[in-house]
Amino acid sequence: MIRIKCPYCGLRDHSEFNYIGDATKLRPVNPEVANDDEWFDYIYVRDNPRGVHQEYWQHITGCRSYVKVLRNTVTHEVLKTGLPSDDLLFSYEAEK
Amino acid sequence: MSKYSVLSLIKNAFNDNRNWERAWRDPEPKKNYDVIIIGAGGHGLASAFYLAKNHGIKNIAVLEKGYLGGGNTGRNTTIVRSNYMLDENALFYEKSLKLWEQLSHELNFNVMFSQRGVLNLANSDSQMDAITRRGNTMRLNGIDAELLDRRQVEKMIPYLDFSDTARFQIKGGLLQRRGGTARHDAVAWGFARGADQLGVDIIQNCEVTGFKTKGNNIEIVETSRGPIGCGKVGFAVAGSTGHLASKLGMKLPIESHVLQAFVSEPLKPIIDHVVTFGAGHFYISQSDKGGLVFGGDIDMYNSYAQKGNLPLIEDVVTAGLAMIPGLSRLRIVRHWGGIMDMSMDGSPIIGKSPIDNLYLNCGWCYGGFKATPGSGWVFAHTIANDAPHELNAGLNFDRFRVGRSVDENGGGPVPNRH
Amino acid sequence: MADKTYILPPIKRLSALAGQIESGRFGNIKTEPGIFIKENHPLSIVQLETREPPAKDFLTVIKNLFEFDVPLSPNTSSVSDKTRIIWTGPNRWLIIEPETRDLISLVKSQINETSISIVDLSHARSSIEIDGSMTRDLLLKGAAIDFHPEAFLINHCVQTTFFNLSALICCLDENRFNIFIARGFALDLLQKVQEAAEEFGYETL
Amino acid sequence: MFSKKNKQQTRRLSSGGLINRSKPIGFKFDGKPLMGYDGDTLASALLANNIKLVGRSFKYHRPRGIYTAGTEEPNALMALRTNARIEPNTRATNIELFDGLEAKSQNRWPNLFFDFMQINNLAGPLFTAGFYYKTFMGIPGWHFYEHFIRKAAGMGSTNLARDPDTYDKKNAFCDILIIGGGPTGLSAALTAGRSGARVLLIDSSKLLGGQLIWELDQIDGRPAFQWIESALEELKEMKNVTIAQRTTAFGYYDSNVVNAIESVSDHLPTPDPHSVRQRLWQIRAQKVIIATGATERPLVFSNNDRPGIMLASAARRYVNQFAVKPGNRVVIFANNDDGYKTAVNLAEKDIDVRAVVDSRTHVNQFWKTKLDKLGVELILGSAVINTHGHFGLTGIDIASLSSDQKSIGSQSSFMSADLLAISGGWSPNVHLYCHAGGRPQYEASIAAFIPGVRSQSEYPAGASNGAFSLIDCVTEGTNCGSQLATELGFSKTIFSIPKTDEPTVTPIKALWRIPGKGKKFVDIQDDVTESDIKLAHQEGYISVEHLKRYTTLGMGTDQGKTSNMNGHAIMAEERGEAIETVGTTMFRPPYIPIAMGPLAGRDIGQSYSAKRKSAIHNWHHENGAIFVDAGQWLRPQYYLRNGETNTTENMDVAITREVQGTRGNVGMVDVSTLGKIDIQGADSGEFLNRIYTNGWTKLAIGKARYGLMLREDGIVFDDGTTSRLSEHHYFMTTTTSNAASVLSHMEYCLQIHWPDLDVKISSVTEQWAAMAIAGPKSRDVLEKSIDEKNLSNEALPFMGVKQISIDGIPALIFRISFSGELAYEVNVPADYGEYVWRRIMKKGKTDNIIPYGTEAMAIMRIEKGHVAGGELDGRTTPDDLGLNKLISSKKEFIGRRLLNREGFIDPNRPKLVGLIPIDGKSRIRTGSILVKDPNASLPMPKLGHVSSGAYLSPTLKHPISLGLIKGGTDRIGETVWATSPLHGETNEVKIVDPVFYDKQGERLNG
Repeated sequence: MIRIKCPYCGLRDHSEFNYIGDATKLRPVNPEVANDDEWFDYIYVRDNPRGVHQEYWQHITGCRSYVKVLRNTVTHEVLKTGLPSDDLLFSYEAEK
Repeated sequence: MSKYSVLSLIKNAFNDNRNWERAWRDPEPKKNYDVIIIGAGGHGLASAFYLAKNHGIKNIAVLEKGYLGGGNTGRNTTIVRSNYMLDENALFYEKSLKLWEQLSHELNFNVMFSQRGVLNLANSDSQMDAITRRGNTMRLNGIDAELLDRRQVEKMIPYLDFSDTARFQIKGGLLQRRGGTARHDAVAWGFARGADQLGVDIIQNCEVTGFKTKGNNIEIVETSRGPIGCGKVGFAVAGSTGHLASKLGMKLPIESHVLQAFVSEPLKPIIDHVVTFGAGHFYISQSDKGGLVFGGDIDMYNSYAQKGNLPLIEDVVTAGLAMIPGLSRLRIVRHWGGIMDMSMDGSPIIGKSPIDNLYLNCGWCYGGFKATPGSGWVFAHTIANDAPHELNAGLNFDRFRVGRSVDENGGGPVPNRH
Repeated sequence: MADKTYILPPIKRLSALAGQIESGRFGNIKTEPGIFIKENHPLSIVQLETREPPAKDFLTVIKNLFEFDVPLSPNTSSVSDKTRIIWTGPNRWLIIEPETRDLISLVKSQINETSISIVDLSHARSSIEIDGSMTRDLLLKGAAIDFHPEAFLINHCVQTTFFNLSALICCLDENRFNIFIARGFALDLLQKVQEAAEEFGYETL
Repeated sequence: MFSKKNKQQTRRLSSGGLINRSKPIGFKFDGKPLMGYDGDTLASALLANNIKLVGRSFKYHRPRGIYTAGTEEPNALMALRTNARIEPNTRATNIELFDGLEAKSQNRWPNLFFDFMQINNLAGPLFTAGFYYKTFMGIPGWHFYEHFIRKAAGMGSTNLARDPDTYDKKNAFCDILIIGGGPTGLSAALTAGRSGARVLLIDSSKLLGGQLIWELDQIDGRPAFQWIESALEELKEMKNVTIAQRTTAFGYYDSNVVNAIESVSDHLPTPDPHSVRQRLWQIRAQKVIIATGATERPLVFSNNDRPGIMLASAARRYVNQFAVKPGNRVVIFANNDDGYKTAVNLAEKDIDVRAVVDSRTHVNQFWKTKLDKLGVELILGSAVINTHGHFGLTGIDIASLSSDQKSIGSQSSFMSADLLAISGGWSPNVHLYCHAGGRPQYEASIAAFIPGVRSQSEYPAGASNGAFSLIDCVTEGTNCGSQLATELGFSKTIFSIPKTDEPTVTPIKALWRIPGKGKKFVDIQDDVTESDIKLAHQEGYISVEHLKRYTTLGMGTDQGKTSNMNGHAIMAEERGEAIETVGTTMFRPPYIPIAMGPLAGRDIGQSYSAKRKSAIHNWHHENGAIFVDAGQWLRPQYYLRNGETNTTENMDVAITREVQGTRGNVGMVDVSTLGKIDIQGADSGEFLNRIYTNGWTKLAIGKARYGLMLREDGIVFDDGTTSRLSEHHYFMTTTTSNAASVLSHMEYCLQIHWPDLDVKISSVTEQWAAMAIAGPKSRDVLEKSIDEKNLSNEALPFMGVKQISIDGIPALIFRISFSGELAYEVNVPADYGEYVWRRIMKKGKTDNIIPYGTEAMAIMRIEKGHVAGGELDGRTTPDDLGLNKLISSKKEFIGRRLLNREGFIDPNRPKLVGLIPIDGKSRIRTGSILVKDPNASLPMPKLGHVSSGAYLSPTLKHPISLGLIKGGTDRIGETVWATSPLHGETNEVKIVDPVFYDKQGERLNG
């Protein structure tokens, strides 16, 4: 069981959440001007890091918030959690 | 190199088994190879074997960071089948199945390919429709398939839950009799021995640390045992593909996820087929050693850890008991995880890459083990001819961009829905 | 404010559990049942959601209406004799009370603001109340929440997975809890609670 | 009676032991009635009855006896209980004896003493490691040989009968979890408990104390059990300390979550009423102290597997805890001081200990004096090199060992013995530490792997940390408990470390194998011998993983608890490398084999998946509904009438009746399962515009619109109608199957893509009971049912929405149609659903209203050419489904920018059409494939497939189907073949417009 700290509800089992995936993929802000490469990158391509991964989980049986999670994909250790607007990687590196 | 046979066993038994030769050499890496395959799992070894055997290429190395067959080849639930619906998958996997049928002979190594039949259960009317479509497509592709109704399933496998207490009743099933299981490690070992006999250098404990490129070509493969020059390079590293590709600045339509597998204590024969559940993620067979080997869904989150967590284990076992209530008192003796390279449509990527002399063999999701000989066969063809075989043409890297996904179950570009 | 300006339908509401709870004592009863189970019905449930952290006006309106403050911390609730307001998400609350008045119309009449959504969920949730010395042990069978009396205080609430279902669990008193569940799963939940309570002995009311 | 018991238990000592001699217990082994005592394990009771032969080995079917006294037992595996409660492969050493227990030996035929398969033993050299990879490849093929191999392999048998027992699950939380209640765990619990931290102590056995229960050690000058008693007394007084017994931690998972199995009733003949057999614990701790002890290793020498050979610590345990004499003439063979401890212990209990054979050349004076006093011969620098006996040990051969331990003296001496107690040293139980993510390190001073770096919050202590002496255990435990409590912010406690009285230790000298010929078993369960390891090395299978997989070392039910260390060390010797270089295989969960029952808990049978019922469910049930699963929902599929049994024919009759009744008069269907989402906020219209493909900004208040949603990649995701109730308030419906994913998708968009939009959404699926009333008389019936009484076209036009009341109940009424008839959808608060349904049924009686189910609904939608599940299969585009008219070119929406990709505009994509059999009567099966020439060679080119269909359209009186075919509606009028080779059916079909019925839509107006 991975224990994830929902920024609102606190520390909970990961089975309360739905895994969404890579949180670094940003939808083109101006869809009409984004080119095919940008769409391809957004929808299909992943960094898939071995190590620190910034990802979304939705607290589906809790408050239904989307939670940003910084997690190590090798150890499954949750390093940091926050709101979708947070840049966890930046603050994690800064704290290190 | 001596041939394996019952005679050689008897002969060696009289000599106290002192005369068995090494199954494969332990060579030092050469300065240069025509083809370097990275990853000595089943796929990499099969690729090297068929490159040497079918395409006359002699100067081949297979580099392995650990020991050969140490990745997913030796961590799966050993199911072999070709019961796919979409032509791109079906024809490829059928080629693979045909290779399986003669593999022990071809390799002179008993891979224990046991065609005991793979039965997919349907637990709803819509699933019956779906397996009907799949089975019909298989038949039109020349692949064996039979549709069983509830009564026929009960006759074949009476220990499934046919009682009124089943939450989701069994409606029928799709049976591929030619499907079955094989001894997973033996596949790696057999291909290793076969490739080695054809002169392929299998270099274990040799981790690739980087690449030197010139133009759009890889010139040197940097390894923990020194730089090695290369003509062509093939990736066959499953869950590590993304990690390796990142060393070339390449990003792929792949996420790595962990898939767990389980084995029970050894039992006398009780489950004679491979059976998969329709109302949940569960599949089971019994190994020749007697353990019930089973698995289910992936753990849902990106992972490079070869271990899973309990919620998924509970899900798998719960589905297992829904399908076969009599498993309840049997005991799990071991569970482990393998890293799946999940592609964005659930189908593999096998073909050319954006780099001229690099070839990709990845994105196998759950399909890797059964694909082993077929994957090696078409990958060897692709590398030798610098062009895909018609069997893997549709499984190219570009299909996502141009909108030609090969999405067997319609899950869309979300790896954990495949 | 006079409640009688609001009217409820004249027809009796039919609970999802109507006719499903056989009263009596069951399971491993030594002297006293460890668990008492009953349904709370009919309830008025209104969801409020504000766009931003709630403005002062909103807080004041609620305070005037119910005579207590809106709970602003996650996992908490505020309560009066008949009404409970539960935090259920960022800027989102449930107002719950036994149905004696047209709560939704009452709330709507006081809050007329497009940035605040008001949704009637009175019929969307069923509520099972458990009481007795073993309730916290029972809850631990279904939910991965620390129900230790020092960790889970009176008026604490959680939304969590409870016996594989989405549930809202609220601590009413030392050993008394209210479990809210989507109406369609009410019977399923009741059965699960009864099964889990068997070893403690339970009484249904 | 009593004397008979004594006669049977010939190996029972006359006094001592933690058994209750006043509580005799009858049990059966291989059908033979025997007696034991309360407090016995099955193994101790068998030994008490002088039963030495308990099983046959996996490959060679050699006779085997009880080898250990604990969880690590490789040999004494038996089928416990009978019939539906049978538990194959159960370790006799772990089973508490209970009244009426029945156990059977395994893997033998016809019986334990005459096992046909022991012929394998003679052909041993043939059945070397991996022999099966080298043969069985020829005619008649593996399938033939496999049949026999499978039968020969395996161990116990099961019948796959339904388990009569039940299981439970439980979550637990604590500050400090202590795994193991031995001296280390108890010491830790005392200091952690005194600090006020919430402590959970779990232990796998019935009695706390671990090894101290049965060792003769002293603490603070008193027998150890007195110390245990006072520790327990203190712990039980602490409210913050919980103790769980018979609870075994089997896995250490992520985030410090430890799982354990509590054996609630395994020690009973059957579980008590209202109780369960086992319970799964999921424990979430801040800190975890691993105090799981260590496991003794055997020594590897020729014929080291005979019944009568046993681990030294097991021999002590049988004597001390169970008052059982495991042998009459005992020799002990060890490479560490455990040999002396055992010899003295047994001799002091008046057992004839003949000799201690120590492979080392020095012994300290303490032991030497004791042995002298007890008359036990001391044989230093020597080894047991062979054993004799068949069904039981009769004697051993001893020879001197060279100083490098690589050769033995040419002279050997025979010594008669019926028990050989062996000790090759101890391996800390690092399993849980490794599950947590740790990599063990080799520690040469104790010749074992010990925990290394910490990866989570796991704290191995005591023997599981490589500290084997009692004083080290209590010291580490005491300190660890105190330190962790302090780290968690609890108060420091004052404590003193108890004193023990232990002789100084002469270090172990690693001895991984004893030279000499013959079968030397390394893995005694899977029959892996030293020569198998040598062969693996010779053939190049030199990594520990290859070794395991090639020889099956450590793959048995014991997962190599007694064998892995020896096997890996022998491989290291063969490779000429250090043990730390060669390493060890991964320790995987579970620590002990765990039954599947507790992992599923109560979620079995009907409880496998929750059942979701609409508010009108009971009415359906009372009125003949046959239910179908729609995800977790139960929906009426069709309704049988009085006297109709549920046959295919009656189903067809019912469906036809429902379609004709609806199209002819009026029908009503429960659509409560459709997802319903309440949308409020100033930007709601803009939001809908972005998630639907069609335009929403101009939707008038009081109007509904059909909407289409795509995934980001342009594939059709979901469809439904959304209505505008007021300026900033909308009401959305989704398909039943996508209700949850559409809600999550919308939340994702609002929380992540467009947090600036003022939109609040919430699921109101359960708030409303919904019923669709369709048919030419639907308006009449509804007008009679509602308070307003007016539903004219003016009052409620097509696609209009109104808030009305029914008997004072507020209702939302939508004039929308899925069936193509004049139709309304009525939504009322769920608790009123059944009332309103009944009212409409009653009011419609004179108009012959009929309830209809999902089958009739599906047929009517196919008649109208509406797409549903069969077409929305996650691979189709709007264009494929003829929905291009819903694609707005004037705005952005999710999925838009990927619609024009090459693969999406390929003219060869299959597109929606209608299909009718040429002969007007043949059934066209859903899932049939459309081909041009059904006799073409394989693989046959395919044009498309049949996606849904009705065997008979009750309206059109012939079969109809929808399908997707290359060319789509451009091919209307052509004929192709629909083939279902699975059924041996091929039918010529005509391609027609997908709208079969009322193309102009005139019936919508009644």
